[in-house]
Amino acid sequence: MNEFSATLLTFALGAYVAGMVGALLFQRAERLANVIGFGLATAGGVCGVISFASALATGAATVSRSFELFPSLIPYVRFSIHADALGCFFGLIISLLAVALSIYSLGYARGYYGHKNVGALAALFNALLLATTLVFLADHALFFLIAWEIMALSAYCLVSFEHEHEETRDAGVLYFVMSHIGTACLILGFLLLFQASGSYGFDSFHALGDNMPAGQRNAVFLLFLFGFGVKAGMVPLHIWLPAAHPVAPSNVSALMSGVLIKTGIYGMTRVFFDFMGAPPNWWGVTVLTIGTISAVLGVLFALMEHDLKRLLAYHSIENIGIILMGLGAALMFLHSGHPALASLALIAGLYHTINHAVFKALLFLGAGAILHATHTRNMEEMGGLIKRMPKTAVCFLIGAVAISALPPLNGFVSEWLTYQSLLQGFGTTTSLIRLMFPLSGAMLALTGALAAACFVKAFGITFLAQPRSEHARQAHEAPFTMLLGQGILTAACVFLGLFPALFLKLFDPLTQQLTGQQLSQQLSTANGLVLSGVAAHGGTVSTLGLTLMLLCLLPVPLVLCLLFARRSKTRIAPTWDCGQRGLTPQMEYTATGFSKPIRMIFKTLFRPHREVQREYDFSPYFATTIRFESHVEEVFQTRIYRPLKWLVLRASRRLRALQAGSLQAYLIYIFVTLLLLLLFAL
Amino acid sequence: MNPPVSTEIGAQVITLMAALMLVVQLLLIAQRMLLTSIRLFAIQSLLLAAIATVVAYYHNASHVYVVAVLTLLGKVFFLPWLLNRLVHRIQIHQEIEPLLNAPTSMLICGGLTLLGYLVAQPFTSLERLGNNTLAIALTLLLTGFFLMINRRKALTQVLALLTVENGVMLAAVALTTYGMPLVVELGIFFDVMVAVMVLGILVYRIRESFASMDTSKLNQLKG
Amino acid sequence: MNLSPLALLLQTLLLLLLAPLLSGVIKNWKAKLQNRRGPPPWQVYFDIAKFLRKDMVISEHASWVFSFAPYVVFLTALLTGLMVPMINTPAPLSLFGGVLAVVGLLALGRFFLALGGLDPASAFGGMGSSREMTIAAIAEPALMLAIFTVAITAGSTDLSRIAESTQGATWKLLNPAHVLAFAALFIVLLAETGRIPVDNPATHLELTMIHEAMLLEYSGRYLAFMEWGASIKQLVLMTLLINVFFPIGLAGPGASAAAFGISLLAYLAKLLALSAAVVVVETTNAKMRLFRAPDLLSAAFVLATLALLSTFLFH
Amino acid sequence: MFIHDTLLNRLKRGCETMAYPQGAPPALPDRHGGALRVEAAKCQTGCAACVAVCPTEAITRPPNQPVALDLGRCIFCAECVKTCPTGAITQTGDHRLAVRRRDDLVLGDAGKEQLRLAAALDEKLRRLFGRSLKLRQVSAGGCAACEADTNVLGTIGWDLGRFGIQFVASPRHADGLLITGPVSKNMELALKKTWDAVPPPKLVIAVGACAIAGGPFVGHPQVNNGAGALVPVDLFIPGCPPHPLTILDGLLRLLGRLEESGRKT
Repeated sequence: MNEFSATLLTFALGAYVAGMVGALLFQRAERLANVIGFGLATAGGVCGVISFASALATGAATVSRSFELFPSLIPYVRFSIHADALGCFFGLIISLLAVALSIYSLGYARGYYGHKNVGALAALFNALLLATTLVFLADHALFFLIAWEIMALSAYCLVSFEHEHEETRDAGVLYFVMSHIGTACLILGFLLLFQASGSYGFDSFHALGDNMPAGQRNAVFLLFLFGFGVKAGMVPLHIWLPAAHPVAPSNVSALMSGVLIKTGIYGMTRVFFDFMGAPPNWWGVTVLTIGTISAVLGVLFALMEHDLKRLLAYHSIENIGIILMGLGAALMFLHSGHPALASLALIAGLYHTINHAVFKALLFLGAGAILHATHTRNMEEMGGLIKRMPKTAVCFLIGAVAISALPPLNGFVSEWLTYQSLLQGFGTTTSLIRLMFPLSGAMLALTGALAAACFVKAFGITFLAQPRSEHARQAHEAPFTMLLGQGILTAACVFLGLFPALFLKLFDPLTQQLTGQQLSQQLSTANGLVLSGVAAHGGTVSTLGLTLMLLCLLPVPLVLCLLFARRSKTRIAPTWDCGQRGLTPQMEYTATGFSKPIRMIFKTLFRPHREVQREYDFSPYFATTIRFESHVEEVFQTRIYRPLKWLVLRASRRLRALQAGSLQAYLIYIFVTLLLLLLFAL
Repeated sequence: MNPPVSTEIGAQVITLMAALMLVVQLLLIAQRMLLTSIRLFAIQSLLLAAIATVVAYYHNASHVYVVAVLTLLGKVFFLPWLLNRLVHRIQIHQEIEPLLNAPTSMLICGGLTLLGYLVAQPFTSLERLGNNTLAIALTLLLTGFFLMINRRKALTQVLALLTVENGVMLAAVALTTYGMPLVVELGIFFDVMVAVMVLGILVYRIRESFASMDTSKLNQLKG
Repeated sequence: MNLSPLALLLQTLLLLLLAPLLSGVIKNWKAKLQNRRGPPPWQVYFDIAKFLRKDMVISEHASWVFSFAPYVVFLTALLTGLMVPMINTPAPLSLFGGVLAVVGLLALGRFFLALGGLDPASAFGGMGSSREMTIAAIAEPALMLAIFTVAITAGSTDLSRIAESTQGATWKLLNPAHVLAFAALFIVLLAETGRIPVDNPATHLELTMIHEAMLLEYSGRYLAFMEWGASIKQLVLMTLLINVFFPIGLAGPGASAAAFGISLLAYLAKLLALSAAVVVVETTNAKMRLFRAPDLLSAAFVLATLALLSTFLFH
Repeated sequence: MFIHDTLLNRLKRGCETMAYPQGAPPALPDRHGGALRVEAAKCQTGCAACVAVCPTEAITRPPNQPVALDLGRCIFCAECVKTCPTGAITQTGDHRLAVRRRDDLVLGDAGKEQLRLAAALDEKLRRLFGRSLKLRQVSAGGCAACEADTNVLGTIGWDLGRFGIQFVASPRHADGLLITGPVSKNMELALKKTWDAVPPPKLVIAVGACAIAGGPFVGHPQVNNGAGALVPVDLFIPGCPPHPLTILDGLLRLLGRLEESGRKT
């Protein structure tokens, strides 16, 4: 990292610290706290973006050295950071989001004036940004864990920000517990690594896996997969995610879904590709399988939601799955000795990481704007918002197209890269395992199509047709800062979609670091306008070209209109209601109705439960009131976690015997433990 | 005529027809109308006969012609006719709901196919004609068994048995160059033929006694 | 960059003009198989021309999305057509995207079509959108797996290259992988183009509709673009099927005029043959209940898996 | 699954659509009397025998005026034909009954003994609808007889689709309404809404005595005496119910696809 980047990085970190302190100092004056806290966060984000982007673009990231942030007084702990290519890439993601989210928060936080502590919100937000940036940059296992814990803690506080609701408190606790189970695994993993290398510095871990005995190495893999998997929200460790993300303030939800779960991806990439050396085949197979399952299950559960933010949260699980598919394929290619393909799959996964960060944050911001305007997350009470919040609607629509992996936006580009790597993967081995690639590809296709269905529902039910409630009818457009925040992310979606080749250059130092390959030249042809698969003639795509061609073809219908429809007029009339006395919002299709076919087709998974009660005077066909209730079973809660919880509680009840309540008893425990340890040491 | 090319064509045709046999098997699994199932079985047997003819032609193995003709007469014409008559006599045209629904059974059969291919993989180099015929033969066997388990009507179970036998015959024909003796093939053939006729009578009797073909009702026989 | 404006223009024209004719031919043949005389094959042109000239009535609840959707549907269908080789390889826009882009663009069109169905606040439209997205979603894995099978064989996702790689001796086209993948894609074709047994294009009963239900609110030129777009999509999918699996007679780069002529004739003949198959299926089957459609599509998925297994053994 | 028998059967049967309008129209049953011919000149002075027997008050004879028979109201029971002492009212057996103007249906006076058959649409509309006409059917309180006969046009024998005429589900797709029934008060709103929902230019076709004038329900407080009270009707097809051939003839005439003789142009 050169002087310029390093200075800016220091500025960025400083801005976060200042924002945190400033917001706390001025918490009595909430307007000031808001401006100072989120203003400084914006400034920090801008510095971060420039710093990380320039480090990646100039290749400075490849030659960066580790330096100590501040001296440590504790033995074994060094507060050193190292902005290498991988760290810079993830730093870029969080900085980019920091800019958009902080600007958005300036407007969003106004909704809390008078009844919540905005200063605390801003301070925690800055703390979260700071801690997460440090997680990406930490160069020392213990420092990493400290940053990781600060991140988890500030995220917990932010999730519980609206703690007056019971749902929020429960979600916060669930998040906290799951997060710590994960951290415990990480600690064990790092201890194993320490055992092998004798140091906690990340530089000593590099390619360490090659020198470790197989059993230990596999244990490290599993521990980190589990530990980071909890954070990333991969199935079946995801249950905290759809609980915690929706209840947080929307700017925080965006940050959590956009970046926080990506710390898990960062950790896996760091450990699997940087530390572990040449992987055995089953690692890749495991990651690919988990990715595929997460993707499909995530989107299926998302379809069943009619809480807009929960729906988005389940989509995070889906997208983590897609990212893991890229990483898993990359591991398999590394095993079979195809570094170029491994780089392609890795790029596909990481490109999807930044894409998901951008469009998911955008969608959460849109959901926040809607929540701000209608005071509900329930889609069944929305509708017709496109006329009341037109600009938010455009941003949300672009986000929806992007997340559904439709051309020409960014989601399509990264999924295209994933498909390409899966397709090329078939030829890398002759064993049966190669069937994994096309089958995962088919599941990816299923995921994409279901995601499109889900976002037709999300956008259609929320924004289109008639308002379904008074709140929705009274909705108003979001303030300028909130729109600006969404606008920045919308622009990022379009940019990442239309100009992938420009962005792919930033991956060169990264793949150079992790797989020793630079692919951006091979990946783009025709002056960077066309993206091509790595293999010769493997296939090309140009989102920009397609967009331009769409514009070129636009004259066709326009000329037809001119030729034929010159004199035709347009009249606005009521929707066709079959000659009845007009349509009411009650007659519109609901979110629950929209996903019913999917619920029926996958009923083995969802186990839908339906209850209909009618009250009628003389015949059930002329009901006066109908009460309809429909649930799907949360399979993971009921089948895995509930029995687990039951077991733990039962075990705890047994252990309660130990808790005698007398001081002597506790002293004996400590004494006995000490004796045992001493004996063990002998 | 260029001999190597024509052998290649022969292999291609055999593989294709074997694959089609598999497709017919899948259709059988999804099919609930009895008469249609019988016709599907006839088509499958026709494909088998055609494969036998092609094999006989390319290997100048005259005894395989015998197999082809017997298959044609017995399994394309006689047995379907017999079963058809039976369906008309017992007046039941539709299978009741199988144990597993169609998509699930389909996916299971996909899995069984995979298994078949896996098991046959070590032998593929042995074959000269039809690369994966043996794999398909095995798959027919496995899916035939699955079909027997999955269905409740005695008649479909008979059909399933017949498809298993088709699988065995396909394997025999495919490995014909390694000298599966004609006697064995004929033995299997007549064995099954007699078995089916006995079963046919049995089906009729079950229907008479229980007013149903549901074999799960046979447990009422025990005292 | 080898974009030939002439080829682009010609293929655009061919797509625009041939698509309604193909729909008309299918309707005519269907009528013939029902022992009717049937509308003339060029009836669809008359319909489209009339819709273009008529006034429009637009729902008061609809937003700009409703007006935007017909253009998206029409243009994406047209654009995908330019990436599929029709009478010569490479297709004019081969460079801009292969089969993945084709699937993606069609999905984009469907996305807006479904939004257009939801926009006017009519229950029928919502129902149509819901069903369309469901059917598309369960057809997608079979589609992608079948495409993967051919793409793996060809080592490319570029449709022109796939077509070129399957060119060769005719009997080679009879390999099981090919035939099974074709069967899988044929089923997907029926689902994607809204044909019996998945959807009934001629139904009048709103509750049985899928595709039509989304169009109930459209009128005038928007309806014309929707119908035309749907017919272009049908032509594109059928072209994809015949030229990927039976690229017989397809002219290569730099072919002579005579080769182009033969290619055009062969193309039309294959198109008619495939249409005949569609007509036979539509005439001899009843529409399935909505919840039976997954059975059919899971059969397509299994067929595609078998196709993949066959390639697995061959190479 | 097994399609060969179906297909073979279909192929063997061939085209079963009637040759009309290229060929001769199908034979009509004996009971079908066809259009009425009214020669008021033949009437005896003061005779009102037919007025008395007419169940729908279709025949009027105000004092000192010639008898007038409103075919729009007529249910073709032919009681008047039997009753008339001078044979002034006769059955012609002609299936062609559709007219463009309501007045044209009133027969009797000199020069108006016979129906003036429907003229085609003007050139502009004919160019628009001549080859493609989508209709939305509105059954406005009908008894289902006219609807059934309209439905017959969709069968393979008649195959309305071959003319590019089609019934559609949504009025947005329609070019016109085909109305049957007397338009009861309950259906009034529905009819108006359907009319409003059709994008212009649009046509209205009233089929049957009810839709033209209320038929047997004429004058009842719960009916509107036909579609004409609510929407402008472009084509009247009288009958109770009209024979499918009559309806087809009317539609084709409207589109200018039939000559006077009844053959296709």
